[in-house]
Amino acid sequence: MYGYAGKILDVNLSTGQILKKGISPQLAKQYLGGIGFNARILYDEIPVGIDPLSEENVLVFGVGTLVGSPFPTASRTEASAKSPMTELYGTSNSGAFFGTQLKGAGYDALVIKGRALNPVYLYIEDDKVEIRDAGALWGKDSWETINILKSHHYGAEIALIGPAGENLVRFASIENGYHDGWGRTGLGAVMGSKLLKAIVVRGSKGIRPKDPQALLKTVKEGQDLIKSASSYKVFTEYGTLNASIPYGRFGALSAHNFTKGTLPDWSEKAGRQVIDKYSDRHIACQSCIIACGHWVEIKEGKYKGLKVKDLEITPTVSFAATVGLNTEATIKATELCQKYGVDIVSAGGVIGFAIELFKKGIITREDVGYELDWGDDDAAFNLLEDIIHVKGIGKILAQGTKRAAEYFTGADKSAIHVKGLEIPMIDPRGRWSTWTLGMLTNIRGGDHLRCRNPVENLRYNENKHDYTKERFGFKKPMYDKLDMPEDLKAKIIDLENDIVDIAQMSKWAEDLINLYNAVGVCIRPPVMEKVGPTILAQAYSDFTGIKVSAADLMLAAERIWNLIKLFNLREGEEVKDITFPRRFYEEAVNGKVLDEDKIKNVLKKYYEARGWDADTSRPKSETLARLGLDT
Amino acid sequence: MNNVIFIDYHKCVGCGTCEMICSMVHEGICSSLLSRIRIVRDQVNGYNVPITCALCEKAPCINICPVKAINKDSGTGAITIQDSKCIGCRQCVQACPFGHMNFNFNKGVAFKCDLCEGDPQCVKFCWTNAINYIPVELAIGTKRFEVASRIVEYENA
Amino acid sequence: MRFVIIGNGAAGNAAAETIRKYDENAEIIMFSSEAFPEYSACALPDYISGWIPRSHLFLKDYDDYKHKQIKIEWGQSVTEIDTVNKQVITEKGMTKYDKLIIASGSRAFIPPINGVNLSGNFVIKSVSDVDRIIEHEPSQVVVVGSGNIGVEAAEALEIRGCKVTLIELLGRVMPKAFDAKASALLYKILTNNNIRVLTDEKVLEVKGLKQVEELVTNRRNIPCDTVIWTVGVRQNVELAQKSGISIGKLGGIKVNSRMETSQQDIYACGDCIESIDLLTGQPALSLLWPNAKRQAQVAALNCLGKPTEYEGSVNIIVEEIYDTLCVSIGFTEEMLSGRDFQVIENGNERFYYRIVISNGLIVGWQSIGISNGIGTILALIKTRTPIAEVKRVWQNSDLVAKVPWYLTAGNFLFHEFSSI
Amino acid sequence: MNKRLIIHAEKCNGCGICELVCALSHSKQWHPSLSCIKITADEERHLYFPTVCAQCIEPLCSTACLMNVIQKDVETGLTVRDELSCIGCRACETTCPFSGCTYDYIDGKVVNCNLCQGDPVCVKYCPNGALEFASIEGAAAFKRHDSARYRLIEIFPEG
Repeated sequence: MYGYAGKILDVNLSTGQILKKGISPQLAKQYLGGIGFNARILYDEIPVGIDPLSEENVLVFGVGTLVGSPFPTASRTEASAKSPMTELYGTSNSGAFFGTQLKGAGYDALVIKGRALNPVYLYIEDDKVEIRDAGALWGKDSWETINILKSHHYGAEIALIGPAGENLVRFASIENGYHDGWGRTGLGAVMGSKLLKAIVVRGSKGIRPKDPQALLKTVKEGQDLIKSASSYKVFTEYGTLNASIPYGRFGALSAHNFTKGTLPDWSEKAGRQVIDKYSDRHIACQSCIIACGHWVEIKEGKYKGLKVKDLEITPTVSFAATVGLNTEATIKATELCQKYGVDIVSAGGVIGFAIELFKKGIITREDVGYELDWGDDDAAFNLLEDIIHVKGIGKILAQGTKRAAEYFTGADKSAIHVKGLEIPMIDPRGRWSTWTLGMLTNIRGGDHLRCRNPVENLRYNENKHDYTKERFGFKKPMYDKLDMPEDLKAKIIDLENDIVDIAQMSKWAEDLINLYNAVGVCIRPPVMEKVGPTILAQAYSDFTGIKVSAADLMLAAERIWNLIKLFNLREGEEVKDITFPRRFYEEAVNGKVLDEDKIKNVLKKYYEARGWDADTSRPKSETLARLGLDT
Repeated sequence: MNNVIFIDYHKCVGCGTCEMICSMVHEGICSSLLSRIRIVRDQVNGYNVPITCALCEKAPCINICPVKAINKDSGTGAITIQDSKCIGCRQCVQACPFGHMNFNFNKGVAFKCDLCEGDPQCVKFCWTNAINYIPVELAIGTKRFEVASRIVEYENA
Repeated sequence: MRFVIIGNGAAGNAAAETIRKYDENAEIIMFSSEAFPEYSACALPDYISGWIPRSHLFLKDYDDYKHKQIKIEWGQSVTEIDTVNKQVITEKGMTKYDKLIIASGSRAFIPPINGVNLSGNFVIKSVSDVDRIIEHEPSQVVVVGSGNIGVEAAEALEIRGCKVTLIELLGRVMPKAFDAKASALLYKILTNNNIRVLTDEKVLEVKGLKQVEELVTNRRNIPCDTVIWTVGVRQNVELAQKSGISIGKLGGIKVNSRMETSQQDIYACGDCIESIDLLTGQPALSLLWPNAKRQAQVAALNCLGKPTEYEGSVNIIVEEIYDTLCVSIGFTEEMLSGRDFQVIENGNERFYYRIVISNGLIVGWQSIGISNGIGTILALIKTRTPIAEVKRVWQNSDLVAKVPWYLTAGNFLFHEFSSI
Repeated sequence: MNKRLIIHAEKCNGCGICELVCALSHSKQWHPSLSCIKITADEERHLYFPTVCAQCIEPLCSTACLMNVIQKDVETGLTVRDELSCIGCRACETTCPFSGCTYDYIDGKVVNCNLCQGDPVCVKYCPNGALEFASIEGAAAFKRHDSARYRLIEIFPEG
């Protein structure tokens, strides 16, 4: 089998049984890989209504199809399980080198079932798969653990959990090496509940492409495409932090737990000068030609000697805006989250939530044990400590805002989440776009990474108040180059009036990103702008030898999305859950609130665009038939 | 004048595209372990250093090979291994001071950078310009220029 | 694809095995004039001396050919090769081939003088020869010719309890392998083990009624009941010659570095060919086991369409005579006479070695009583590494650490007194 | 990963413990000349290098062998001998550049290193860490790491 490793590794920690299942070409063609395999496996294997932290839950790592090829940014691995946060489909995507090694060892996906009796770690070296005792590692933070494991297994890649995962903090993350991780939806807690400390992979087999010469050409093509993107230059220079300043300008920040649209000192905290000040070099994931990761070293001051990869918008906004810390403290927070193994976004959200409650007097010094205030980093980190080690109020906050809010009367207004997952950085009140609609329609709850207008122009912020349109903001050449079927393009983008239909675009964007997560390429804007289904189909065909068209890929992506939607519906997702927190409708941020009815209306449009029932958001039978999911 | 592989360690971001390309071109398999050029990643201190053949003029690998399977091309200066002659004794692996020489147990032969007949693919695909294939004089010149510019800065400061 | 191999010796079998190694379903047919499975000719003296039992001579038994799916025609010798229709003809019939490998080997030579066909005259080439010698129960033996076989035979028969005389035409023992000094040491070893060694003697005739009774040389008459002729061998090239395959001036089948003969799809290897000498680059006869095997590998690989070049032969003679290891590699001084060369030699009562160097390259090695590290010299000879290069590396302590075995070689080459 | 003996020649100080333990474990004799691993020495310059069978894939000794007793083991990939059929002609010994063959004069056979069934005693007893039992890839990788560090001294003084 070309392109694919051809096997799925199935490990049952309860019985110690290790299976290696083959992959049928038909599964490959229909679900591509990555999130596709995950969705299929979870839908088939997880019983309805289980407790995510029970041993019935199944944790899957699906490696993207193009991972292991030199195709630019093909490094991503999707991890999925039933989420302890949303109790729906939990999934998260990470790059770095884990996927490459896992596939190089001969496995397209790794399925982990059951629960070990005592702490273990999984050792995979090509065909050798062993469950080894991890008693000595349990309780160590993720960086120590990696150091120990790397000293034993040279050149291995490691996925592991920190103390947060061990203590079943519901928003714990799975760390991917030192600086990356599967952050959102609390998969670390799932891994912790299985008493699995780490997964050590060393792959020497590699992947055999069907047509190396053709692939070589396609790779070059892909590289040139990405390099030609309008945002490429700034991204190689400054990474994601570019966007931070516009958000501040629009007043679309999650400042002080979404009570303020922006902060007066925001331009000092974020933006390009931060990069220039703290970072002198870039770090890339496998085969990436953007290298948005920055190597940050703090040379003097309180946090002297701090070394982290990452100076990205997500941690910056989560801590600098939501909690109000200064930049260096934010970097420290990033390090702590990586060491403890928690989701940076949710951690920031929860801390912000706590501080707001404290300011409102809903919780007091007695509950916490110390003062909490916006921008007080020591307090924030103390609280983080308590949450990680579930001490005192940490016990409650470790449940995430949704559940924590139930413990305090009047706290629900301050709990900013969709379906139980904290909303990251951008405030829909400040800027309404395809992106913010995506936070609602997202299969994994309040999250910004599964739906984004591929040609979003951050220079503009017109809130057309029927919520159905946003400004396109580009000239014709961009329109022409956009890799999208012409008829669809005409339907979505109205070039004369320079507007984009949000509902339609959401569907396209979600499917496109889903496709990225299936084939394992990154969703950084330069990629989204240029790398469409056409080139991916080309690369997929060259790599695997399975001839597919762009349409096939988009159909597969849509199939996966619908399958996950079915999973969520099966777990009891309802339309009424698909809504923003009350605050967004009631409390104004610089004069703006959201109009609930109009949003309901956009959602209806979106459901229609997807071929779902407008009232129940349930995929119509003909849709399922079209996707081959009716059986 | 012979060209050499000249690596600027400042620029490498460790994406490993060169590894993937190299192994794909030479072995038809995408695997960093089968790549000639290898990147050393230190994720604690955050540096990436590509290591490839230094094209030694007096190469230990050539000396140690008991069957003269390793030869230096007088034209390109590439040091290449003849698979048909190699007996797989792995002495070259231990002799190479840079850990560049590597061994393929499936084929039973050692493998190393052969400069892709004077058109190194890793260079072609390195987007950071960390890997260059340039004349020796130019390589040294580049370094010289860096030093010079530093001096100038110092003077002006 | 059908491969036909003529000959069941070292070369023939090596070729067959190489083909099988790379191609499971190739059809291999061998023709063996003898009815024995492959045996080691070099071990025959050890069998005579009783050091190993007869069964140990054989490297294969009859089943091994079956297991390797090699079809072998016992006791059938090929009478003709039809190069046009690509088939070989035996008395039993004819067999088509896609590729033909000739490994017909060589036979011992007996000079045409009186009495050589009396019973009691023997050669040592095949198992049957040795069987005959043993059933003849020799007591007083004369070995004519002190090549490596001759010396081994003499030792073997002496150990067997015979009274042995070794006769050499030229001035010293093993003249082709050793120069005077080494030869003298060897002479001492042999005589100490009461073998009577006579040099500078020409054998004139063998006397006796129907039994060998005495051997007449230009100096004296030696009473004996057995004469062993080890004065040289002749290539079996008649078959090839008949089929229009061209023969070299040294009397072996002419082949190029890929072991291809003058005829399409016919390869030759082993004793029957003239191979290139690694040191001179000139055609030479190499009658040694390792070279034959290597040639066979090369021939087989090229048959299979894997282009491989033969590096060339180096003459290596390894003799263990009364537990003393005597090794000769490459050229002696005599062979180099006329050309300029220098010699490094070293030794004491325990060991002796001599390295012959010609225009900057090591071309010869002779040693008595040394075993460890000879391979390093051999490697230097094979790789044609200049002494200067070895010296450069050897003198630089850091460099030599990367190339350890240069130290061993260097110790032989550059140390006044080596540390063995 | 296939593990092999990795020799760090620069660390060897010629104490010869490896030779003794090897001889002892293989032929129950406390005699270095029976050892499979041998130390080549140059006392003047204080250079000592262990040499041992390199486990070649296409061994020269196997070509030289008069009795075809030297074969490659399919599972382990080691060079193994059928010691019963070995006649001790020592042809292999003279062909090996690495002095990898040892003549066991007690029962007149030639032997070579068999890595002690995957647990070499010489490595266990080497006091200087000159001998290492590791995968070739790993050995190369460590050396790469060193040479990287060496380069980094000039480019990242702090790193």
